[in-house]
Amino acid sequence: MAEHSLILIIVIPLMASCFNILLGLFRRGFCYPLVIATLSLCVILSIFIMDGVINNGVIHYRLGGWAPPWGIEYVVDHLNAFVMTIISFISLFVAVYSKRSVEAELPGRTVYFYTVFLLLVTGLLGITVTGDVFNLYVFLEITSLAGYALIAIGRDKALLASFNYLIMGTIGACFYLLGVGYLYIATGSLNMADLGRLLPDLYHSKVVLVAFAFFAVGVAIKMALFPLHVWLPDAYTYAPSTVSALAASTMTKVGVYVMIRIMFTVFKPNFSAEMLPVTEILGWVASGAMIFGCILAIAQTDVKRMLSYILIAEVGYIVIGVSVTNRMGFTGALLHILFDAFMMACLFMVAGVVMHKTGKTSIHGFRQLHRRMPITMAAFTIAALSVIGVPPTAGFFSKWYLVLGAIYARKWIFAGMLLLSSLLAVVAFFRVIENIYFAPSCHAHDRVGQEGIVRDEAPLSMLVPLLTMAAGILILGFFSGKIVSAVIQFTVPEGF
Amino acid sequence: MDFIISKFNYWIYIVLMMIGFYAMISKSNLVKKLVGMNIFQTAIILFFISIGSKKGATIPIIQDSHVDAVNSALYMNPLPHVLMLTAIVVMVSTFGVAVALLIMIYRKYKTLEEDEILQILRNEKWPNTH
Amino acid sequence: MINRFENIIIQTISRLLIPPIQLYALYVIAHGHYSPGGGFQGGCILGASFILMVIAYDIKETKRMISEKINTIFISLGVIIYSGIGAVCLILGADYLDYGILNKIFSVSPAKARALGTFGVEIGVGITVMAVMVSIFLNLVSGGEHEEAQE
Amino acid sequence: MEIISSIKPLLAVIVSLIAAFLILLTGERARNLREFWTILASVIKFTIVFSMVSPIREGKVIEYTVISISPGLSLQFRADALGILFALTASFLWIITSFYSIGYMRSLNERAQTRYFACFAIALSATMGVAFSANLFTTFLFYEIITLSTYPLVAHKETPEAIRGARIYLTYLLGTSIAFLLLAIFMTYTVAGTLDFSDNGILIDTTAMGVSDTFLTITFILFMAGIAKAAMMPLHSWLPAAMVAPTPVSALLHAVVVVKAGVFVVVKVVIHIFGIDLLTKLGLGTALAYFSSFTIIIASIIALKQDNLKRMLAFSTISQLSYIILGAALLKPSSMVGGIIHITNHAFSKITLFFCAGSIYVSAHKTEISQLSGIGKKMPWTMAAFFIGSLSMIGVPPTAGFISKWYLAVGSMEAKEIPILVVLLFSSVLNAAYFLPITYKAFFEKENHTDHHEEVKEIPVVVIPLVITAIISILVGIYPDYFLTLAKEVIR
Repeated sequence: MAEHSLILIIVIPLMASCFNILLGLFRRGFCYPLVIATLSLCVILSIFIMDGVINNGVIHYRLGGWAPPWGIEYVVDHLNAFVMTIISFISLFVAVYSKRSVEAELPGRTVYFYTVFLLLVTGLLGITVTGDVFNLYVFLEITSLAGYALIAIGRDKALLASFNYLIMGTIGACFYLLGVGYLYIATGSLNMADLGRLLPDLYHSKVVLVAFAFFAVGVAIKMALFPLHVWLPDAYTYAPSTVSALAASTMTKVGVYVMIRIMFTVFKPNFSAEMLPVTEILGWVASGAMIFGCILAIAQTDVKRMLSYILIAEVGYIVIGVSVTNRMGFTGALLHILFDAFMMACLFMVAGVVMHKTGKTSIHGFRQLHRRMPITMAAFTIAALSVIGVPPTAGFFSKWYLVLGAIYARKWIFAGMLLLSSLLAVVAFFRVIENIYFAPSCHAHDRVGQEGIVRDEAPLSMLVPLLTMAAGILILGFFSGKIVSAVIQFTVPEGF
Repeated sequence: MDFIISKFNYWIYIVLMMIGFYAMISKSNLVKKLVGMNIFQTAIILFFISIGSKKGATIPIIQDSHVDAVNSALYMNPLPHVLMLTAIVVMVSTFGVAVALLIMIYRKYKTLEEDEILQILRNEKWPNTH
Repeated sequence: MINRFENIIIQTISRLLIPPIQLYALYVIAHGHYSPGGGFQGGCILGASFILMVIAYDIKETKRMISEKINTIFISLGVIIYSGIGAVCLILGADYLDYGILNKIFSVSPAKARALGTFGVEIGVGITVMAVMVSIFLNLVSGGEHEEAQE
Repeated sequence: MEIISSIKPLLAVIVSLIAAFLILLTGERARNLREFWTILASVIKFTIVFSMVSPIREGKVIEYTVISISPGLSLQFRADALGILFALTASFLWIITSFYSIGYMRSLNERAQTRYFACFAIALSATMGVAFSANLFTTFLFYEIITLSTYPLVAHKETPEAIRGARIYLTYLLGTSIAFLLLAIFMTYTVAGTLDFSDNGILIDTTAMGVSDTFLTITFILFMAGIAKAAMMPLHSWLPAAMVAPTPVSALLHAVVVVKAGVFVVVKVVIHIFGIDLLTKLGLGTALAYFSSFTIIIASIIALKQDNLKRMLAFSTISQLSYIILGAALLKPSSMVGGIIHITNHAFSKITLFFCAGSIYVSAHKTEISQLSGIGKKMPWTMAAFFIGSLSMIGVPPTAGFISKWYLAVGSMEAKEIPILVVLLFSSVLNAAYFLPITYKAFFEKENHTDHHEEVKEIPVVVIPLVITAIISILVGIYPDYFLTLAKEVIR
């Protein structure tokens, strides 16, 4: 049964999205419960899969009963299961959160929204399940297409942002596809495990090198790795808040997952680390992402935009952990995938709540909000501290592994960069926190005006996921050791 | 020269791809960008199809299904074609989404020139400076 | 945007052409599982026939035959047929999309069942592709207006 | 050494955390109930801490592991003599400060009192955490929590000035701790493989393993730079900036809890991370001693020319903190005892002085030294207490300050560092030069006609605490044995 859940976790949201649109033609009110039910099922399935992987090892699934190198094979090992569980959890909570904000931001189009939303989740889950490079491309494009559509329904510049994202994303996907083509020329196989077996003999072939280069660039665009991040800030700033929350917390993470798969499963660590200076380059690129992401975040006046730049920096964190190619760094990268998903979901959800309540997300719009919505703002503060890396929030623990990884790899400069970007994040976030709690305005003395602000907390359907995320940030850190020993230690590629 | 001619399919796809890439990057008209994107994608389809072909081979349909041993040299590799069938679907969808976006952009800004749109946005943001 | 304009030649020719096109489309769909053709191609041709109708007549006329609502139902119906057949295989105890197991239902040989299963999938694909083609075309030519007009 | 496993250290930490929640829940609606939580928590906390004293005086150590997160990271408590000394001081002074706070906040009708008391409680929790931490990770965790929970207190007034002060505060404390302290912790972990405090220092064996002296020196410098809470120059300017906070905050947090947490960590690093032997070998102790001497002198000189009373006290604190670091840096038993006992002695005396400053502000709304002429007649208790505090700062015999200075002087002779002895004497002169004129002004100078002291009256809730602390700083001077035993236990 555990094998079958691999396919079910894709088919269920896919079918649900179709049923959703059928239902929506008759009763719009059914859509939301259907989405919640579907995603809950996905969460259960992913836990089931995770359990199966932990107890019985890697799960294989032959689609249509065809044997692997010829048929499409779905493979789930610890890494897949880990990312899959994160995605299904986050998407469930984002879906719960979406109710009020979608009603407010997209009146009359909820049916289509949820249909595309489910397709997006299908694509994300599909990427994590598949063991076939071409199938991965298809899911990547399903994800992206749903993403373009969802982002386009946002406000202001969303259309243009979405179009730019579409152009960039298509270039990325096409590069990925070219990489697949070159690998197919060289090996005649599309199965990841099979490729991993065939490729080591061909590492000196130029075709393989070119394929790797195409993969690297294509995936880098998809996960918004600096300096190929230009599409991200606009897209995530103007997207509807639900979409920002989902996309920011899962889409980039999935991009990183694809990168890890290509670098360490399709290609072997010794290729990525020794044949080419890939990891060295990646390390520097990631440092650039961390520093510039944070610096640009400081320069923003819109909170959502600031968070987008922080997200770019966070991608840098994860990539730097991968690039140092040792056990510690890799563990840190994976932990950061988990924690960052929670942090980003939480932060963007707060931005969404503020958008919902005040209609704007500029930093000044956050002034004195702790009086209006103390709980929401507390969640924001927790998530912000986690991004900075203050213990006991989760962010500290992943950073702990990341910095140790850099130090063990004798890359002191990367360790320094990690700490420096934490400092920059302090500046970026305390600009907002200062506004939330101690507005430095001339109205600060105006007591009457302040006591006039009534408590106006976010609705429960928004608050519950928000608080779950915040609680996760507070608690998960303490279990990082358990997570590492249960799951992450098995994901570390051989040779680290 | 021989290097170019013997691998002409790659050259063609690279040239096409670069044309598309150029259009995507340097054109300010959004439709031209989209056209560039289509050329880009088509180049990749061409690339895939060409790697599946062999000299003197035919379409991979086996007429006599009772023949056990199939001489694979007689048939083209069908897999790239199948892959491209899927890729075409993806591309059509991308194209559809993109065109839909363009229509909405046009309805909102009454232009498809990127610099003009940016100018409009700038004016919206700081209406007094212009 | 496309308004009715009377052109007897185009209308007559289309009226003559559309049924053969649709028939051919069905042929392509029906033979997809053992010869060139299949759901994608057939669906495209089927969709093209409707598009021809829009060109020859106008949107209103076409929507009388295939309304937005029905179109939407078709889109999802096709996918549901596809994934439903896969799910049936799953329920019968084989892997997803392993049609061989369908012989439990149809009482034919596994190979034959496999062909039948593929045929079912092709039908699903064909329906979806047709509906999506029509939907994209209608949305584009009307600038997305017709959907709102209906609401 | 006997190790007892007991949950008490955790309880001591948790108690005020729970109180913080209760305070937030109660809120402004029931002010008396809210204040009751503070008082209750402070009393319970002190009781718990006090109950741990006697086993520790017998040379035992109380340990409790809360959660083991991953190799190298565990949330673990360990109450030893040094920790209990600090915890005892802080938790006792919290009781007094709570009463004082209530009086102060209510008589000034300050805003956002709920947040104030909640943050106060959290800060105290974190202090207990630092005091009882068994490894560097736990220390770092609570060290950061102290910073973050006191940040709202510094920005309490929400004026642009307060926000600026809070910004400086945060930049210095959070910035240095992330940039330097965390890096130093990482470096320690990479070479030592553990973060647990050990009696001889965990880095003691690393030189044998081929770790270069340069590496260790850099680590040490990073530690010292990272612990900006110790307010060593040049990383001291957050402390004067933090004086925008309400006076009880300055009194308990910026004279006792926060800064003492800083020097406490410095002492911990010196004794338990590097170890006395290693530091002697590397010659870093002497370097640190001279560095802190520099701070002692310069800070005192700056204090001389301050007119704002609280700012002057802040610079005095900077100077006095470096006594403690100096004591640890001399690496001699007597100097260590002197430094450690000074944590307590300085706490009682300095809190008295701050309480006095607050009392003056509440009753007379005066903040500048030049305005204090003749105030002694209106506020005799306050100014008498101020005088006692000043004497203790200077180190005049029966007060507490004398004890620590005595041990420091002996230590510097043991270390054969005569320049340090000179520094100690010179700084005492400087202390006298900026403290005694205030008392003189208050009691013997004629009242200035521009200042109206007529309606000035001392407020009992505010004055009683400061009288208590003044009396204690004399008592500790006369009967120093209780704390000395504990301090000597650290060295043993």
